[in-house]
Amino acid sequence: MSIKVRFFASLSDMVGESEMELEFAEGLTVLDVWAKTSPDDQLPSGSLFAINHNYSEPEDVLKDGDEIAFFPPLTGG
Amino acid sequence: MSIKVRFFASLSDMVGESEMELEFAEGLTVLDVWAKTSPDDQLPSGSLFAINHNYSEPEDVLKDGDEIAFFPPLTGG
Amino acid sequence: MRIKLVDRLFDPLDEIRATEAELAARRSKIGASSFFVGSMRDFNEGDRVQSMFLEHYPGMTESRLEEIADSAKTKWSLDWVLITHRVGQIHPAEPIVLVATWSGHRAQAFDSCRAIMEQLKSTAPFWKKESLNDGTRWVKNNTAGYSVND
Amino acid sequence: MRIKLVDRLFDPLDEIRATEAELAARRSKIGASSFFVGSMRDFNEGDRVQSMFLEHYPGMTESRLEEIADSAKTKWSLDWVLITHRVGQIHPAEPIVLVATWSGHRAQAFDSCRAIMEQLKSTAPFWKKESLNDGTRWVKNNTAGYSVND
Repeated sequence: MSIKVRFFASLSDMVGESEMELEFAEGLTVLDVWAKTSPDDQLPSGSLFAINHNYSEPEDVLKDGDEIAFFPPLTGG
Repeated sequence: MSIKVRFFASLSDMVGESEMELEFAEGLTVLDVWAKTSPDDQLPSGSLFAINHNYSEPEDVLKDGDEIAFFPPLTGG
Repeated sequence: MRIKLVDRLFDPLDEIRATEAELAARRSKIGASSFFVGSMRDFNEGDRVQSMFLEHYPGMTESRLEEIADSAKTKWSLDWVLITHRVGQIHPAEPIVLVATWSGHRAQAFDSCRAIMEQLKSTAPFWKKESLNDGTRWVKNNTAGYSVND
Repeated sequence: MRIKLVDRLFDPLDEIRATEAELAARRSKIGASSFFVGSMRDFNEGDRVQSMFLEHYPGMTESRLEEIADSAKTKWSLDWVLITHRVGQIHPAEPIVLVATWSGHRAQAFDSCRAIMEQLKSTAPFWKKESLNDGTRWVKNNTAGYSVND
């Protein structure tokens, strides 16, 4: 399946990328994607995830065409 | 002793006066002044009192030169 | 802080802008500002209201507003407090009251603005007399300032 | 309601004035408005901050702000909600965010304005990167929005 992966703010700095288009086997969870895209980096605690612009949980399973985003705690406002 | 008595809003309408300068014997309380100035009218519940611009209690005693004000519940803002 | 009673139409945004011009030098220390504007509606208790007279107690009203602002400055860390309140004759849609607070932090700005407004409602001597189609009446009580869900 | 992300300096009072012009026809039904402005300070965690970059997640940020405003309109009786938020490069003293609510009653205006601001802080994807004298750093966490005494 084809997945778009996005990283924001400090997680983008850590991974060294802000956006990737990747092909994965079916059935991957959010955390699986992190492990495959950032094998050397542990996911910082407090990190947030969104699938297709909706907040998601680390065990949520991705499907073809999804956009998954990883980002640190929010600091807007 | 000489006392200035003021009435505001609906209490002024009730008493028919907004301001009086009166001579009283010493030792009168706030409620005594109401009874002497408005003998026909019962003080409406919820009424407020201020002596020299500070909120006071019905049993507070007045002294020479004081300004005592009677007014209904507040409706500003 | 600045406390003003005004007997004619005022513009809350102009009042805020004038205050911010005075605060310009320390604007980069002020992270948060909270403003509340109360204005006149054209109906109350099911009746159409044509206009309103706002009576106050000259001297006591100003000193109570100053005490409320002073007390807020003691309780919260505030850079500035502005209270502007109409008196006299007023028409629907016109502003009645502006409360504005400036602070380094948003909780301080929010909490103080709201507390000042509630204290103004409950302790500042103002009374509203409404002109209806068929006469006048004194407004009896202010409504509660906090939601049931708070 | 109106949600805006802007990538240059904006004037919160002009934003409010423009909205009020649109609300003019029903101004006499709106008794209360509550506004909050958050602006940039020139220090944070003991360090002088020269400027800041506000990153966001295009698409998701707007839809989260719309959900927050929609949810407020469901919970409170509101005539209008305005949220304006800066993105991109920003300098001390400049406004970052404006939240404005208009309602028939003051508790509704106050409560909704504050709740929107807290939800924005906790759920809208924005990230601040500060430029200090000796480099840049990402801000780690937002501060709590309610006082300890609340």
